[in-house]
Amino acid sequence: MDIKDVPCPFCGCLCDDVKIQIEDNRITGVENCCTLGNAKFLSKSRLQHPIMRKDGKWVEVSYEEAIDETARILSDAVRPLLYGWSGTVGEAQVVGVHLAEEIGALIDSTTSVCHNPSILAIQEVGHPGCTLGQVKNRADLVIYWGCNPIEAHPRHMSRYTTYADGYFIDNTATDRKVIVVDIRRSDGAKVADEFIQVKPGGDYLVLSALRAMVRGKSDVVPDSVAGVKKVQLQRVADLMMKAKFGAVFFGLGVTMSRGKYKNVRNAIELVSELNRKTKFTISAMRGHFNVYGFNEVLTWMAGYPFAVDFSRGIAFYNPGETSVIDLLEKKEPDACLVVASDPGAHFPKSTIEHIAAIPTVQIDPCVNATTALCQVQIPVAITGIESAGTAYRMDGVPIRMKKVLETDFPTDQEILERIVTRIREMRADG
Amino acid sequence: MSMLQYLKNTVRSRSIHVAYVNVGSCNGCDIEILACLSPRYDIEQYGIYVHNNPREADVLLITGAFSSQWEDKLKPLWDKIPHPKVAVAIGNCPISGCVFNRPETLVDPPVSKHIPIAAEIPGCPPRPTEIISTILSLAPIIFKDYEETKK
Amino acid sequence: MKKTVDVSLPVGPMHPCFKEPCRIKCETRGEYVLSAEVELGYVKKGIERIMRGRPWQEVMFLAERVCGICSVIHNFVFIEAVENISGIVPTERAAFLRVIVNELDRMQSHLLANYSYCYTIEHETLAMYLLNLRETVMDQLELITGARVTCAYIIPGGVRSDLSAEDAERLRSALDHIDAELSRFIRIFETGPLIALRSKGVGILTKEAAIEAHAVGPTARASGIDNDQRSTHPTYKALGFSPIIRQEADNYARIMVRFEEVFQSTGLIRSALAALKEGPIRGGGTIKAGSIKYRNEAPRGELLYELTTDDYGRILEIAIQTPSIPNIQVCAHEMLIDAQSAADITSIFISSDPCIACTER
Amino acid sequence: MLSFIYYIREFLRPKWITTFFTARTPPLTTPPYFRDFPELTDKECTHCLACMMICPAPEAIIVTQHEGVWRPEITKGHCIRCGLCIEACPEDVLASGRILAYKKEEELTLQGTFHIEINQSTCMGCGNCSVACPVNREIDPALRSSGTSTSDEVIMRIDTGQNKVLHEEKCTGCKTCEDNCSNKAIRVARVVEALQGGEE
Repeated sequence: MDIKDVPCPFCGCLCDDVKIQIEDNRITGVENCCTLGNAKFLSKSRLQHPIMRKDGKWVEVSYEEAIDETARILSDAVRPLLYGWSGTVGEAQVVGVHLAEEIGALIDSTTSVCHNPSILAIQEVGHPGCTLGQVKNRADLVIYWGCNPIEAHPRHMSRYTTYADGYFIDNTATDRKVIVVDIRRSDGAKVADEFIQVKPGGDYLVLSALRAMVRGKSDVVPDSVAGVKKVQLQRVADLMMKAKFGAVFFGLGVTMSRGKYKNVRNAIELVSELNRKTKFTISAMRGHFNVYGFNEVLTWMAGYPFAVDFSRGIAFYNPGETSVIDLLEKKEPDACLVVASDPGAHFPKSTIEHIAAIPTVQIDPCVNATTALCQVQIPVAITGIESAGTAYRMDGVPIRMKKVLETDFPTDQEILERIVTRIREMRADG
Repeated sequence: MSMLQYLKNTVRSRSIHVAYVNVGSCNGCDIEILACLSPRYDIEQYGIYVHNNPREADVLLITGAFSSQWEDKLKPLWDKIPHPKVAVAIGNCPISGCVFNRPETLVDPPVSKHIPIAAEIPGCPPRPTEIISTILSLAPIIFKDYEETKK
Repeated sequence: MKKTVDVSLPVGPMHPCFKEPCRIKCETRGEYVLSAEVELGYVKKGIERIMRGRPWQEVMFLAERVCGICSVIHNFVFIEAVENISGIVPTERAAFLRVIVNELDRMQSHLLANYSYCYTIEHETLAMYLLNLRETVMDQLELITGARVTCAYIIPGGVRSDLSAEDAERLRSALDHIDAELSRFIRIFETGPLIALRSKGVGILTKEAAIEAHAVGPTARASGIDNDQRSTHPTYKALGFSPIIRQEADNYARIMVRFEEVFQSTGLIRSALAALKEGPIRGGGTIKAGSIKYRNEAPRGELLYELTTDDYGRILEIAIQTPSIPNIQVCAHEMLIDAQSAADITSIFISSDPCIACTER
Repeated sequence: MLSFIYYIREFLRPKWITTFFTARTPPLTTPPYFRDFPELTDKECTHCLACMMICPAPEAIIVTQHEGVWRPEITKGHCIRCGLCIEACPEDVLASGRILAYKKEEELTLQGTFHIEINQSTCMGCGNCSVACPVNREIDPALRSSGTSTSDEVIMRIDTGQNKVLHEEKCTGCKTCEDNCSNKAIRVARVVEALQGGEE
């Protein structure tokens, strides 16, 4: 059986044109999907039962027992932390926010460690953004700043930006220019018309120099800015100003390098500057397929996009205090629930040590680095393959994830709802 | 425009000293520059002298696709040329790297990354006639009213 | 012997006498040259690296751009090398047309080398005469191939374009003109006493030293070594080729060998034109897998291509040995030593006709 | 002493004297047989991409569509004036020097067969090559507009996470895929044969 137009639950591109062949409730073929998505669709290994640590050993337990234990851990905790959320659908995230409110927890997502500076900058100066469809149909200049779409979002270039024919573009091959800015000559740089090699930490300087040039104050720019020659910057600035519609995509090279949200703010202001002369947009290259969705869900439920603390009974948002890394650095949480992400593989060592020290529960289909830090792991249906729901693409477009396989595993949403119910029962029991 | 300026413009366009530098060419362009010296083309009748001494040159002809050896040498050489000066890229190599502009290459084109290029003569190599006519058409424009435009 | 002052004398990398950047570092005592060293690396482009994994139609142009002066012979040797791998035999007419173009290229290269030498010894009149004569040769090249320097004339199985009857007639009359003019210039060179002073007995390369240091081309033939690779080439054999050898082993001999080879080339072109029969100029054929070492005589000496191709005719491995590699070393270690005057350094160096672009690629 | 006589004889030739007094450089002309940058003739381009296939210089020629009309565009500064595109073009769209004339006269052609290789260990399945491929774009409009391949008639498409070649025989050897592959995973071998006298 073939299923058409399946959205791929891997990266923020959320390619919704994947064609899947199914035989005997198993995926046998994947078309139109890149290596990364293909690996996810065809992955075999997964956790079959909930597991729990008893006397230092992993034991298989029933879902009832695992959920009881989770509810006990969370309701006993004074300052529980609910983290992850980017690999699951909006419906489950809603339950997660309810749970956080119920137990006065701090809820944060992977945004906190990737594009949180982007959000801070957007809160300061706004977001001149657009959907990827606009970029595809109109952009004649695409700038990738501090990201490598070939490795992280393989189909971004062929589907939305560089190669796809636009409605208002005659000849994508010749009319579209690509500029790549990075600290090293990444793979994406090889197809770029212009590659700017910035010294690490020099993005702010280069952005400021470009702003000056766009403003017509080229003479204040020194001969070399963060390792980039002035002539090249001038060439790039001219390209930008000549473009009819430009699109900037930035990645962690901008957000997580020196300068953090000030870099992004500067980039947004460069785009605003360019918007006086031509049309320009800027968008973040979001990583997980639904990391944007969590920001949306939390914003319409709590008013803030990430790092919300419900311990005061109200939604309290103060990045730097309520964001996950800072919290773990201060060793505040005394229980942790990880949903659909893998902090064990990405967090700094000191924070991981704290996660390992406190009772931690993970809800994830597969064994991963975080499993080693957990007391309990509850396997669930794989979102986007075995369960449906809503996810938001990197440009904020909601896309309905499809269920293509039948499964006995409960979904994230079901597990979370059962935890909430169990906690309420416990509370009622007193 | 003062009389003196007029005189300067005239003299500058009729007396051009040229130095050429090979920054990694196949020497096809070099010998085409050399061929310009031959009595057939006779560039000296136009007041163009090939000196190959940067300190007395007005025009620097650049051939070649910029090999790594020249990274620390071309800029000082360019700085030695007294003002007013221009650099002219001869052939495809300084413009685009020609056939050497491949992923495996050791050269680093274009030359305009390293010094400002005023004019480009495409061709692999350009004919001597093309070189001469470009320099001749360039000469009156590039040095015209230098004193006024430099400010 | 009392030692006078030692001077380390650098010449280059930008020198009015050199067509290309290179640096000669000489240890001198007064004007007397004790030792010399040639420093290269200013025009390294990595052509062999670029050639790898590319089909003939791209490598052919890269091979041509190994050297802009003797581009035809690089084209010639590369194409004949891949032809030999694949068992392609050029058509008869094409084989003779190749020789015609190759000899025209050799003529212009030799004239250019002798121009440089005359320019270096400050005989500018003769230099300009030679350069003007070279233009006549270049015109013929352009007439046949359509381009002056990078002709791209020879392709597997044949040549790019045919030589029409009226073009052949123009070529013949140009050859007569070249012969007549050149014999005048040679007389000027041979009989000029000042030229002889600057050339005869200067930059001696003995036969033994030349053999030991593997000198090639006119540099070696001026020292009495018979090493012209054209003697082994079938088309040249059919034209009755025999190499020109002189025994004087000095600058003068090297220049005279080149002059005589120009005459020889005009003779070869004439006999090739006479042997030219009507017929196709392209035979077709695709490049197959294999590996080969193939050599022929470039204007500066023996040129060797060693290459491996794959099933789709792509060049997998390639190594080029150009004649200037041994010649520059011979020049530095044998000819420059014992030069009596610093002014002779450039003239000796130029008399070996070094080609830096060839050497470094 | 002998040389003085030769020199005097040299300078007393009537031709020398006349040229000395009436020295004039011939005008800077380009002979008609010079192989200049290719120019368009009035023939119609069928975008068979043979010129892009044969071109040895990077980015020198590209066939593009402007206002519905296809035509090859030559970039000066990249074009090396080799003239192979003129010989390869089956429709005689380009001309330069005498190449077009003798190509017709002698019935010269350049014909190629092509083979696409994909390095399985480096291909990311990004689809840049299959979307950029001009033949693919012609065959499958959906691929062109959204990167989604719906047809099995394309030369290559993304399947099971990597690029798969379906119809090698449709390849025209234009190298667009090679140029647009950022990790050099795709290579096109172009076996070109130089022929004379039409089809054999």
